[in-house]
Amino acid sequence: MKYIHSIKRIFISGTLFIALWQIICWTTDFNPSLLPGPVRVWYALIQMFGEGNILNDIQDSMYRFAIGYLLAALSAIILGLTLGWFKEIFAYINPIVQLLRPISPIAWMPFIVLLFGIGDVPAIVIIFISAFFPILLSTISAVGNVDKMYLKVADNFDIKQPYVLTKIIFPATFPQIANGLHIALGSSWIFLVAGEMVGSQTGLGYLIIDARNNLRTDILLATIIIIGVIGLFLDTLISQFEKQIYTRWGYEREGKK
Amino acid sequence: MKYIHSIKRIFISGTLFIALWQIICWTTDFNPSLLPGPVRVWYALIQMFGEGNILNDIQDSMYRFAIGYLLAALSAIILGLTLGWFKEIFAYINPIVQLLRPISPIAWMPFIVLLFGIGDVPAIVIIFISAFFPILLSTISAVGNVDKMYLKVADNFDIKQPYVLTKIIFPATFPQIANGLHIALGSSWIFLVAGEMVGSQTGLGYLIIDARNNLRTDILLATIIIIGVIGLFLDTLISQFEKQIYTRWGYEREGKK
Amino acid sequence: MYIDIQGLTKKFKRGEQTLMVLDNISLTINQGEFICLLGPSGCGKTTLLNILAGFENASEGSVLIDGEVVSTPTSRYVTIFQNYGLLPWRNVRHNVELGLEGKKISKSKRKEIAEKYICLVGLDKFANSNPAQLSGGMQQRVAIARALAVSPDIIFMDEPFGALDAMTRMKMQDEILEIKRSQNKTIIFVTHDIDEAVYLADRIIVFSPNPGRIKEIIQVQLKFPRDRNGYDFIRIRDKVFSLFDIH
Amino acid sequence: MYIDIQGLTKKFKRGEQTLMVLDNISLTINQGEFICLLGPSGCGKTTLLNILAGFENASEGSVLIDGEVVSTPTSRYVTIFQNYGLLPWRNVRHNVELGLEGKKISKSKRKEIAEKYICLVGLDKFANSNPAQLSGGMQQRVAIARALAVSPDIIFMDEPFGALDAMTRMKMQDEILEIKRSQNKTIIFVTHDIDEAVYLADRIIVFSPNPGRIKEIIQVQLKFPRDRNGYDFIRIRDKVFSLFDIH
Amino acid sequence: ANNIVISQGTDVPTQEVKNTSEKKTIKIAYLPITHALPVFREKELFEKESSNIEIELIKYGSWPELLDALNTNRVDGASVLIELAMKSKEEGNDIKAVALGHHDGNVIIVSNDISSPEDLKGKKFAIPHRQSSHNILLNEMLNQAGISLRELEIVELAPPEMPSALASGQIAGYCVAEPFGAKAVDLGVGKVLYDSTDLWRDSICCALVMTDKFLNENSDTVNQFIASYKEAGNQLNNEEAEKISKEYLGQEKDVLDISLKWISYNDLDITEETYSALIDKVKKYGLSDNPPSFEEFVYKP
Ligand SMILES: Nc1ncnc2c1ncn2[C@@H]1O[C@H](COP(=O)(O)OP(=O)(O)OP(=O)(O)O)[C@@H](O)[C@H]1O
Ligand SMILES: Nc1ncnc2c1ncn2[C@@H]1O[C@H](COP(=O)(O)OP(=O)(O)OP(=O)(O)O)[C@@H](O)[C@H]1O
Ligand SMILES: [Mg+2]
Ligand SMILES: [Mg+2]
Repeated sequence: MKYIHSIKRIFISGTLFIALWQIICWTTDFNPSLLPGPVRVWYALIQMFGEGNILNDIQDSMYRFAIGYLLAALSAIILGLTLGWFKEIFAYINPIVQLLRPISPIAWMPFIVLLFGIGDVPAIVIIFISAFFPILLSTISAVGNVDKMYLKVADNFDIKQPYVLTKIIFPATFPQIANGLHIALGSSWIFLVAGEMVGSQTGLGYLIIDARNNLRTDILLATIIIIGVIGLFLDTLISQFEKQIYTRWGYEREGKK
Repeated sequence: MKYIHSIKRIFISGTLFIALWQIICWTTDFNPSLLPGPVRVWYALIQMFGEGNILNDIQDSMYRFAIGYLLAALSAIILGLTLGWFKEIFAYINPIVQLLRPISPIAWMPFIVLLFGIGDVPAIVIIFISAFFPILLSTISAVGNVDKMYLKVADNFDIKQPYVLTKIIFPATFPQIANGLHIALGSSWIFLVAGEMVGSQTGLGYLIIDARNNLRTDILLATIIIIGVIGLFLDTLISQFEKQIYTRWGYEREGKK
Repeated sequence: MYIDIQGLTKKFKRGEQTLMVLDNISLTINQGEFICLLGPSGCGKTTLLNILAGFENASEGSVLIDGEVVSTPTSRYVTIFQNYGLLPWRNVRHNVELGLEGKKISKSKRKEIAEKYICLVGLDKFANSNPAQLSGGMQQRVAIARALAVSPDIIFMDEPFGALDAMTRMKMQDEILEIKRSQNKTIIFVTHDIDEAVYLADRIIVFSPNPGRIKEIIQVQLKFPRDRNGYDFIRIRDKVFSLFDIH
Repeated sequence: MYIDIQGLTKKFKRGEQTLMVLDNISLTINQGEFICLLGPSGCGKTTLLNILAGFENASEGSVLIDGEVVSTPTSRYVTIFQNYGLLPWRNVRHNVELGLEGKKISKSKRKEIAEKYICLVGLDKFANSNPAQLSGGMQQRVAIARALAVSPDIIFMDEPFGALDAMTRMKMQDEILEIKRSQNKTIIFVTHDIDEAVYLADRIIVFSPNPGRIKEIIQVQLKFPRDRNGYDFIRIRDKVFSLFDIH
Repeated sequence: ANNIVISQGTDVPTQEVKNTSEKKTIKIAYLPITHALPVFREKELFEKESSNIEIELIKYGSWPELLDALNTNRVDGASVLIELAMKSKEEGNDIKAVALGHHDGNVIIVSNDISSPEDLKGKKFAIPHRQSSHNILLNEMLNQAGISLRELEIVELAPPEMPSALASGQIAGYCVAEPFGAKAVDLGVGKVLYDSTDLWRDSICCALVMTDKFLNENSDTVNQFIASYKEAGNQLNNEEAEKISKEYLGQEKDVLDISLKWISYNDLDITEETYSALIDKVKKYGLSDNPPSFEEFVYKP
């Protein structure tokens, strides 16, 4: 029942959106090759899926994204737990982190090419960069916020390092880390496009660039929609994961979505 | 005392960072025009500030950023409060929002040019887009999470709309909105560079593009540092603001920074 | 009869199931009475209070207050919550003024009223403090001042002292009795502390759970101030204990 | 003398100021005693417990347990907290096994011990449940089972029933007395509920605040199970009430 | 039976490895514009002749990204704006130009309401890059019409954005690599004000630039590679160019057809004469104060 209801909503929502889009096209009266309407984009989508190359592009993007994101998650969580525990060390590293964080991955491009070459690696590096900081910072702050009671319990039951870290700190911080993973997923997916601008010859980001250069706004919009749908799908997945963690850990349910 | 201590830490941290950078330059032995060392970048910084143009660029960027960010904050908060209150309407809009959110502002470029032209406006639009969604979503979720007790109190004391919204909902959600504003500040500052790629002839983002076009990696790195420092400064400002809100609202202090 | 509850039943939908929380409650309450609703967790005390205060509707039965059917909340009957329900972004004075803002009262008059009740609960020195700067007991006093400021006929209290430590709690009990005496309000007070009920109530309504039913109504005809260790007090206490199978 | 506290003083730095929280506490406790620390909020009960359990150091004075100076926490003395201190990511069984994991005990033996104590607190059916699925009283039982599992000599309890409603609380009081009887542990129990202290304690240590001092030590020489409304119980209760100026 | 399977399994791969190991792969970066057609043609030539040289094409989205790869030796060569390559050389990167990309082929596009350079005064005009022949062509036009650069507003814009900007009235004209100019003509939002031949006889624009590293390490294949490149250029008559561009470029057919009328690919040698003419213009219009000399920058076998 609930399922049907939500499909109904998505359907109505989609219809409204397409109608609005069509109206914008009609009222602005730009040449359809500059601002394509829904029909044109629909045909582009059909063509892209018909030729089948798009599946390869999706696969390549997902591959790069998965590697970059998972590497970032792994290293940021480990580093975050460590730095969160050794607060004095972090106090010295923090200014650098804060300085580097607000810089667009695009700005690093020349150095990324210099150090990592072209092809898959720079895309992975950019996804890594954009996922790394949110996860690192949320892990560090999570360690700082660990309920002191858990540490007392650990002390009381003679639990020593490294078990305090693996048995207590890591699971205790996990919900907040999961939240960091969620945020990082969103922001690094956004940078997929930027990442695949550098010498990639495949992938959704490459398609965006290529469509722009080929002045094919219909393919451009079709690719945008594909990126949006996959992003939405990934977000739903990780929300689900996060919700399970929250329930398991006994956090109160968040306000209804 | 605390102040001196933190300056000392920033100083040590900075020194370490520069040393590391210099070591990378020496060991990798790249052409300094590809990977400039600290000294070269220092000279570039001096030159940029000496000629004084950089101050205009900073001013232009800040102006665009302020407009885009403040417009996004205003419209996202108002829309968020409304949609958060009328949940049924939001249920229909949500799929579209979720679909558009994971798309890089870069991908929209051709349409932004078509609809908003070049110069200041596209930069403002891109900053607007990247700030809008985090604020909107955090406001909506904040309204959903408002302690039901506040609504009961409002009902009990015969407070009617629109006062429930202005006197109760808005202030009750403000800490969470402030958190959304904080996150949005970070992410939209990152997109300043992308925003100033389209036809801007001034600004820090333009400087990045220009330095890349002119193959001046020293200016590029110097600009990166300036962007980082300003981003750090803005982040500190809004953290301060957020902390005050939290104390005022009686939230528990977050774990030490 | 001031408050007249007849055949009140409340059911909640929980997924597929229907949960009966209150089953056929009938009860009348006189003006100026201090009523305690006493029962274990989950027996529907809060639900009953919510229905009386107009926050929720009954599934069956009727509630009349002063001859009128209760439909929506009004400031004639004010509820005080366990977590105080203060607005943290307002200082004490502005919290107390909250209920007056909807009424046609001049600003200066509003301030005057607020100050009067802030004094009554002994917080004159804290009028400009924020709730977060006050202890639990002081916050609850602010909530009481805020409630009194709108001159309600009835005050509903849902475990108002549940978050306070035992000693502060006893002090607040004395204060609420003093307020009751001087302001002559009707008070419906939810608690699961037996001593508290015996110390405060004119009548104790004892509930049994699953579904919530009135098990017994105990008249407490002791003079105020009551002696918590006096013979009559202990006798009534003992009676309530035995109702809950505790010795 | 099993626990020997001599001239214990504790000061906290607060910015520029020094706050004296415990002032020259001297107290001896025998093995197998049930001691209640009773006093208003902020009088230093938790601080004293933390020092006894080795979580904090004394500023002056000494604490000897079984002849040894207390320096760090050990599983020979286990503390039970008001918020239970369960690990929400572990189910009941694994929570109870926590203290056994550091010891050289085989997996099957560990499971056996855990099950024994889970049965003791009557949660056999919930061994695989997560803490979040249990009520407050059940969670506190898990914490007790976890503490007993490491066979401690002393159990420190810091307002363990403070978060429970009054009726559950009384049931838990009976349970902890039963456990005390069958396991013969020394228990130091912090509370600010006077009835609770009189119902449980062999001796009640009454504190006065600012700075925390021992105001009086009350021997409760009543047989178990005690009658909460019996004459002797009320007499002792009355005595404690008058110490706190309550009637 | 096992034996047979194993021998089959090992035979096939070794043959393949042998074939590929003899081949020399050259990585060439390009942007999807008509100026890069000779590289595509050469790639096909090598494939048809099954030569021992193989070209790997790497497509880029913008000049800065392409140059990042070239400067860091991540590609062996690139078809790139010659002025931009000169700038890179000037900044200390080790690269050399080996041949031209084409002759002429650039146009000045203006919106339909503009009929002379005077009409551009006070309006915005877009070029893709300061270091480009398009900038020089703009300067030539203004120079010939006696207009100062300061009388209009020059903006640097990414080529794909230019037709949109012209269509929405944001700019009054632009000059850029092809087929981005032809797009405006095809859309009907703009027209050709000048052909590059009107402003600069025998103008040059893009060049094939190789890294010094590659040139030094492959002296044996380099000459063969350059010779084939020039040969490929000579083969690019109208018909051939159309075929190749349709295969390698994603733009619409009509747009490409318009564009190819303006360009030629014959004789892609960089002569000292054309280069010094370029240097004069680079200096005259302030693109650079000390561009690299012919000897420094142009590769001579
Ligand atoms: N909105 C609701 N929807 C479904 N069930 C509800 C709702 N509100 C309360 N209940 C259920 O009704 C029962 C009675 O709840 P209520 O809060 O009235 O109990 P209570 O006597 O106030 O308990 P406590 O002493 O713990 O506050 C509980 O089982 C509760 O789960
Ligand atoms: N780490 C600390 N630093 C500074 N002051 C502290 C610290 N821990 C406790 N205090 C102060 O010491 C005093 C006693 O605290 P403690 O927690 O021991 O009281 P308590 O008797 O347990 O009170 P409660 O009944 O509220 O739990 C309080 O004023 C408290 O603010
Ligand atoms: Mg309740
Ligand atoms: Mg305490």
